[in-house]
Amino acid sequence: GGSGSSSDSSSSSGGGGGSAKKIALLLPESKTTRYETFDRPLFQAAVKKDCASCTIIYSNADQDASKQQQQAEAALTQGANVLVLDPVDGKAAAAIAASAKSQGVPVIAYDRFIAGVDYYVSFDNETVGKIQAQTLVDIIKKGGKTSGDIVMINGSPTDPNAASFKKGAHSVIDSSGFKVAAEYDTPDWSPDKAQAWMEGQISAVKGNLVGVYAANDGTGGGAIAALKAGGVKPLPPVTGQDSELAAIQRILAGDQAMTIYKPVPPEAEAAAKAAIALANKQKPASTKDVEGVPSTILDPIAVTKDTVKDTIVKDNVYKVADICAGSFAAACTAAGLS
Amino acid sequence: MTATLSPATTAVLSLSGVSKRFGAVQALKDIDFDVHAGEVVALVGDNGAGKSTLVKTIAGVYMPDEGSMTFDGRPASVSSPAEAQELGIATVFQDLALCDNLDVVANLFLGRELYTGRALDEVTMEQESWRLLRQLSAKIPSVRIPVASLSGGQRQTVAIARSLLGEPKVVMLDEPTAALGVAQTAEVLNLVERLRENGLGVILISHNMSDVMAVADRVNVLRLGRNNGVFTVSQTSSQEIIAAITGATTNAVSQRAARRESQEEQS
Amino acid sequence: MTATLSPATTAVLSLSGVSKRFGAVQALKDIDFDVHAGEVVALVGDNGAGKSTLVKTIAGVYMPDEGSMTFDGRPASVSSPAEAQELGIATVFQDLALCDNLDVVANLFLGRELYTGRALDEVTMEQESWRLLRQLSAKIPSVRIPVASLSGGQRQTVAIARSLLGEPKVVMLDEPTAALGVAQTAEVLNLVERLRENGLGVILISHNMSDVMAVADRVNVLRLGRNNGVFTVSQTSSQEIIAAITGATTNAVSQRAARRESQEEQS
Amino acid sequence: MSASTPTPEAQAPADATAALPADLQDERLIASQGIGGFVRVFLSRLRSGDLGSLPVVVGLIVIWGAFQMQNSAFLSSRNLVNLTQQSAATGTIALGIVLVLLLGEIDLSVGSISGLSAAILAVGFVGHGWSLPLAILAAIASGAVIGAVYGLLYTRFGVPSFVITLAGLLGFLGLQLKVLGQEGSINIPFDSGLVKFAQASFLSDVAAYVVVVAAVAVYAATRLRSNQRRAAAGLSTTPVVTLAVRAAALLLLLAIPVYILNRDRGVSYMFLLFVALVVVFDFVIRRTRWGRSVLAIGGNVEAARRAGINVRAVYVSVFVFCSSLAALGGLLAAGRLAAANQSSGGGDVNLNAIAAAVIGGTSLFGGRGTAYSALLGILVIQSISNGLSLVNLGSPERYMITGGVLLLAVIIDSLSRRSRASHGRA
Amino acid sequence: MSASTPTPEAQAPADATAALPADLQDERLIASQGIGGFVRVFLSRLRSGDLGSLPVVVGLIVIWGAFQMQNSAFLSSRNLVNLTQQSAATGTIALGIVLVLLLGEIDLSVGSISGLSAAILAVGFVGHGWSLPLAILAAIASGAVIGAVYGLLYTRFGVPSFVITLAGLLGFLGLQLKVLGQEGSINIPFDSGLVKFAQASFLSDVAAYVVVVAAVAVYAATRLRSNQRRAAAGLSTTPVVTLAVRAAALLLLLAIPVYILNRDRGVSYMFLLFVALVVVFDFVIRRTRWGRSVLAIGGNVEAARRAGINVRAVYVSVFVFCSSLAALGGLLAAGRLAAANQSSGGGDVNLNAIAAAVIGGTSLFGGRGTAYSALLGILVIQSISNGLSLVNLGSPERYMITGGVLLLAVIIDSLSRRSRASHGRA
Ligand SMILES: Nc1ncnc2c1ncn2[C@@H]1O[C@H](COP(=O)(O)OP(=O)(O)OP(=O)(O)O)[C@@H](O)[C@H]1O
Ligand SMILES: Nc1ncnc2c1ncn2[C@@H]1O[C@H](COP(=O)(O)OP(=O)(O)OP(=O)(O)O)[C@@H](O)[C@H]1O
Ligand SMILES: [Mg+2]
Ligand SMILES: [Mg+2]
Repeated sequence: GGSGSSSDSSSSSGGGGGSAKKIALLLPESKTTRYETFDRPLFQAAVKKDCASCTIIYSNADQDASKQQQQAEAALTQGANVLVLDPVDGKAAAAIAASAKSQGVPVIAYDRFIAGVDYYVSFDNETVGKIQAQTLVDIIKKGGKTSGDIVMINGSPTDPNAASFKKGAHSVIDSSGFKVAAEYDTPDWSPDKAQAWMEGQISAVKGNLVGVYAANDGTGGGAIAALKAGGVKPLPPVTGQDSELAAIQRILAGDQAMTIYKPVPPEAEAAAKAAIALANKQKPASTKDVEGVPSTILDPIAVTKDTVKDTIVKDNVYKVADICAGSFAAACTAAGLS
Repeated sequence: MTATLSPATTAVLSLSGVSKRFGAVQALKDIDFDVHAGEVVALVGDNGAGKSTLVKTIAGVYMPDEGSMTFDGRPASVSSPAEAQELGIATVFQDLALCDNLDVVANLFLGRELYTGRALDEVTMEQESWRLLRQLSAKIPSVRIPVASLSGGQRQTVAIARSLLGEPKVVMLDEPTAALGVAQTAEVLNLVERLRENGLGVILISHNMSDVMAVADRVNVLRLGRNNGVFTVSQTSSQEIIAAITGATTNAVSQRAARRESQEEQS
Repeated sequence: MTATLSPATTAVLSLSGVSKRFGAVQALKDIDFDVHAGEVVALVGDNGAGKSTLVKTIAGVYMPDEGSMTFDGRPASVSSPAEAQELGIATVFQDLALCDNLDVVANLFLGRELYTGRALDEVTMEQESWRLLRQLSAKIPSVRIPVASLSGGQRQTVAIARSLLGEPKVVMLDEPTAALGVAQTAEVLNLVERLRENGLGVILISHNMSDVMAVADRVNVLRLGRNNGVFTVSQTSSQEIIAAITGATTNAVSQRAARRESQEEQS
Repeated sequence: MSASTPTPEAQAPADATAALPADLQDERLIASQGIGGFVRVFLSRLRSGDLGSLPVVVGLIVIWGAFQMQNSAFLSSRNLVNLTQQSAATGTIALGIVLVLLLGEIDLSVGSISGLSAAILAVGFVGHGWSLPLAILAAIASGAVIGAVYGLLYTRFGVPSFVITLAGLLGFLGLQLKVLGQEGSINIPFDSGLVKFAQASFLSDVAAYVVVVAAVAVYAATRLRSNQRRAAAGLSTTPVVTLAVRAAALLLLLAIPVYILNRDRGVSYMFLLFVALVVVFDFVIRRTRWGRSVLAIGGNVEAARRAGINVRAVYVSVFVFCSSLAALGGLLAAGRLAAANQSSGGGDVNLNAIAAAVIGGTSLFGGRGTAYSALLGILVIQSISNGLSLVNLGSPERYMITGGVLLLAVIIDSLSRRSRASHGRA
Repeated sequence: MSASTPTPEAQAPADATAALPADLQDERLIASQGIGGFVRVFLSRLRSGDLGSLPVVVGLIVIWGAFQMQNSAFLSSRNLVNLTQQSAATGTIALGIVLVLLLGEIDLSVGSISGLSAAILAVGFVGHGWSLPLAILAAIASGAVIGAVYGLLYTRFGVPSFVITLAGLLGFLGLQLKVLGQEGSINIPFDSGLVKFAQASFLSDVAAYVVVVAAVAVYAATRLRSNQRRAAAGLSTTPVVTLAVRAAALLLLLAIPVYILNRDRGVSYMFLLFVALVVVFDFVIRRTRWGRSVLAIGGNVEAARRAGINVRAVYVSVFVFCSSLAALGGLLAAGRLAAANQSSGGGDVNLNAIAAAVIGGTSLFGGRGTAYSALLGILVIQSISNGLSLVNLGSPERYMITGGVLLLAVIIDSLSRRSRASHGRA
């Protein structure tokens, strides 16, 4: 498992010199699957490949900006040569970046932008929202409807990144001809809350519901449970994000319309390369400039029933056996997975 | 016996028509009661007669449902214990009302702590505590332990000592000697007499008839929440008072006394 | 006076060398104590002498630091109140140990509730409660109100009534009449005598010498946590006992008595 | 002054009171026989603020009225069915909280335990292919084990339950993540028994009414039987008219909601399970020795110990019940969501469950409360949250209104109890 | 049997005891004069489990040792300076919690209040260009106002503080989001006074030692003065040797940490502020009438009321202090993060603050605790969190270990108190 592969930091001494570089990976939360399941092991693997002697300091901030600050301080205390920082709050992380800089430690913004850092690797959050919304609108239109109500289940009101998704999604939906009948910032990204809210909307919005924008797979799952229990037939399309296994299964079963797949391997590799370069006081290669920061920007991919095979399965994110376990076998066969 | 006659002046504290009800229980009904300066009035009655309720009503712990009160000749309405204290009413409650987590000194001076500069004057308070407790013959090993760890009688002594602080005009003692030893009881009776000599009005609740007869000037009997007679001690006997308390001339007390007498005669 | 002589059989309960210490206070030191079946032993002493501590040690509330206990001739060690009850020791504690949030019935039957089928038999328990309380002359308006709202004496009656349930061999009463009215006190003294007649061992703590002299067979005096003499009631006077309690022949009690006498002579 | 009249009141004739039942003979008691007496008692309780759970009900009605005015869909049958569904899981957890609160303790970890239980079920049932009953058993058993550990830690070491369960909150959240493992989120198939039970199982209309009638019949029979026995024991009885009125009120109280729910999907099994648990625990708390022990310990643990109650066993059993109910609640929530994931049991599940118990009227300081407070409290909380989801509001406003309405509901409750505040003793 | 010896113990000669100070004359007291007595008292307290906060300190030392073995960076000067910085904000909030807990109440909303205060500061200072003192004042004043409202609601309506502050938790989170508005996250400039104070202001080495020496001097002077006054009043005194030993111990206790911190950046102003607040509140609680009233109300509110204490005023003032300290804590946190955002004050700030107070030894049931429990408790909690961030662990493991270590720390504490459990009264 991903958690077992952490390198042993207790064996390393406090100093930062020599060839044994220390790279700190600071991830923001553990409540969505991707960070612990993908980003961390992939990043570690990528670093190990290019720099066998490098050690990795890993921390997860559980969605708490001040805890992340503390973890960054811990990393610096341990003599990290470079921080790879996926901030809980990109704006507030400027303080972390500043204190790292003051100690001469370069910072890579990972996944979310931080002003004034040395490098930036990401999928753009606003783009994610845009793709989610665009796919949703396309699917509805394909179903022959050009007007109707969409409800939006956004992310947590206390998560700064949720605002970016929301902004991107609105930029598409607001000009699509569909009406946003109601929207909801889901506290703590809680699927239960999303479910309860969706249940209310089934009563309130009634027959005119054509689609549900859900900011991630968890809230999408809650919405689908509500729609099913509420006897809404046919199910309107529901979006998602994160490519959770559960979401892929729902997509194959036809319950969920799409999810966002961020191919983490390239992102992790780019970050690892940049980190090793910066640790060795070299300049990493970049493809783009974001607000003056050399960057690698990757494109998120919309995954629908038709594209599961070419994305998730092809990149070996999940094994077909896992996806098609138990009651999902039939849906798999129908979608041409085996 | 020095039965001080109640002075003809107006009462320092006087109640009329006081009623108090708890849910379905009428605890007090139309109670009239008064006490003069320099007088010890005993308030007696059976268990649940309403004595403590009356005391708490006077002390501002309960608001009466009906009735009025005058203090020092002026109509007074006390809606909180703090107001009663300001008027000059000091009370030793039957349940003592001590803070178990605080030590003896803190309990004694609660609400009227002494200061040196900006900090509490613990030294003077401790010294004073020892003085008060010695005066009451208390056997308390240390005044720096929480009152929770004191014995029943020690706790009661602390509560009584509280009433010696300040300068009250009326002191109410609700069964002050219930848990006290013989020596301490004698000291409290001495104390009651000292208070009377100093011109205070004293309300004493007790079930001990010999104590009542020894220190009280008048005895006010409550029965099932109603007035049941006022007696002048010098002109009455404990039998009469017990009869008023129990509402019958033959009762468990007299029966027991009779039985014991006959037994002794036989043996 | 019917001074039942203590039987020559072994004691039903006997302690030897019991010591108990709280922090810096030596509450009990080398206490020997015993009570026989059909005997009333009074345990007397000044406030803080250690009477309640001794009772609680016997009742399994405290574990003694040193000393041993035999019950019914067999060595016994009680480490919890439940064990003491199983042995057959019933106790009325000085602080009553009632659950204020429960009503009178629930408190009376706490730990030995009656059942019909799968549910508590509230009807029989209520009926039985009234019977017990009447027996003690209690004046309680309702047995369905929380004991928090009872008067001090009513609460004490409830605690005493508890000890009438079950079939104990030894009953310990820690100042059972402290808050009781005259009638209720007489009933409790009757009760003590009934218990003795039924062959139980009774340990009675009281500060009231006339009650002690009236019902006790022997008097065991504690002073400052140590044994200070055992007296046979039929062969001693209260003055002697008071002297043992206060540790002096002249004391507040005798002074007060002397003063009152001289006053009466003068007047 | 000295000539006061020493005339002891003439003793009331013994026959006048002897005719009365044993519990009504005290002359200080204000008579309350018959219907008139019933009304008078009620009014006096109203004045004295001793109203049990009535004020919470009033608060609930006010909330419902306000939301209905905002959006007429609120009191629609469909939405009320939703409300019952939304209440069951957290309500079950709150029931366990009521038990620990009665002891004067607290359990902060019920959220984590419910999440862990959901994770165990999902991994066992979906991942390892256990049978559903086995998976459910395993999940609830793990809850019970956790409770037993809490109880032992509490009784052995005397660690405050606040801290034990705070440690549990963190520890079992970690375990939940660990159990969920790589996937993180696990779907429970829609056609599995659990999901069907939680989402789509409703009593038929007739069955629902049968349950109502049976409940009222049991109530009436119990009360009549008790009346008989009391009369035989010489105690006061409730007038038959009063009983009839009460039974009729109960009938209406149950039948009307059932009628409304029946116009949509009806009474769900899950909600029925929750209500049945509340009724059973109410009985257990009020009418068994164990329940009495719990109340006694909550009121005065030292008195309970001196009464010979096995205090340790009671503590352990209560923690076991609480954790098991939390585990069950987690299963219901997982069934309803048709998934278990990292945020199962997270968020405000803890706070909502505790708040429901407190709002329903259970004291945080032990010894006071009923099982029904879990039902009433969760209805208040879920009504607010459900009602707000029908009104289009931004997050800031939503939070503020939730806080405000919550406060209002409790102030209504407290206002009516205010007169009780000036309580003292002896 | 009947021939028992009625020999009252010969009265102890009055002169034997008269030589002793007034408070040591009771013959049941086990003598404890001189150094030997001091040691004996200590050992007896050790046996009886009455050790104050010593066990928490032992728990802290165990935790530190364990983490040091895992990673030698843990006890490095640099990391310890970090630890002090990390503790100050939540510690300040925990200090307020200690006050409400002493009353037997609780405040669940300190997190939200700290977040709101940070938001007000950021919007006022950065958004509206207020001066820093004005912005700070506005933020703390809003905290005070919230506390006053809590106090009034509590004293007027008798609503349990649990529910009031739960409503506040939600309501002020909403207000925080509202105040932050569209931007959501607002950076506070690095060169502003607040950020400099919270991040980069440290006492010079000399100044730190001066503070230490001054503190010890004040302690010694106070104790000597008290000794004099006690001797004059005929009360027992602490032997001068004992005082000297204690003062020396205090000196070491303060000087060693200062030495270690000075090897890195030193003692930060922010931590000094927190410690100063703890010392001041300790004095206020122990040595003023107000503090005595707080303890009395927490012990027995009815007794306090009957003693004439203005109970309502005390409640209101405590809630005001708690909310103001929470607001101050929010400012310190914002200064340290150099930003205020939607999650300021969120996460586990509430739980950490309450847990710190409880772990430090303040009772949840009122009347027992000291201001120092905020300091000790927050050090325990932050040490765990800081230590774990030096060990490479996944989230599940981190949660589990946090829970386990927390439990262990408290069990050490409770074990040593166990013998006190069998307490009863009269
Ligand atoms: N807070 C209360 N709530 C309900 N009933 C109460 C309350 N306080 C007192 N009562 C009732 O009022 C009656 C009188 O009680 P009170 O305490 O005044 O009696 P008392 O004369 O002091 O008796 P005792 O001699 O036993 O102390 C009792 O029947 C008692 O049950
Ligand atoms: N739990 C305790 N902790 C500390 N000290 C205690 C504790 N219990 C009793 N003591 C002390 O032990 C001594 C004896 O107390 P005890 O209650 O046995 O006295 P008592 O003889 O019952 O007195 P009273 O007649 O006043 O009831 C007292 O000085 C008391 O302070
Ligand atoms: Mg009374
Ligand atoms: Mg005693």
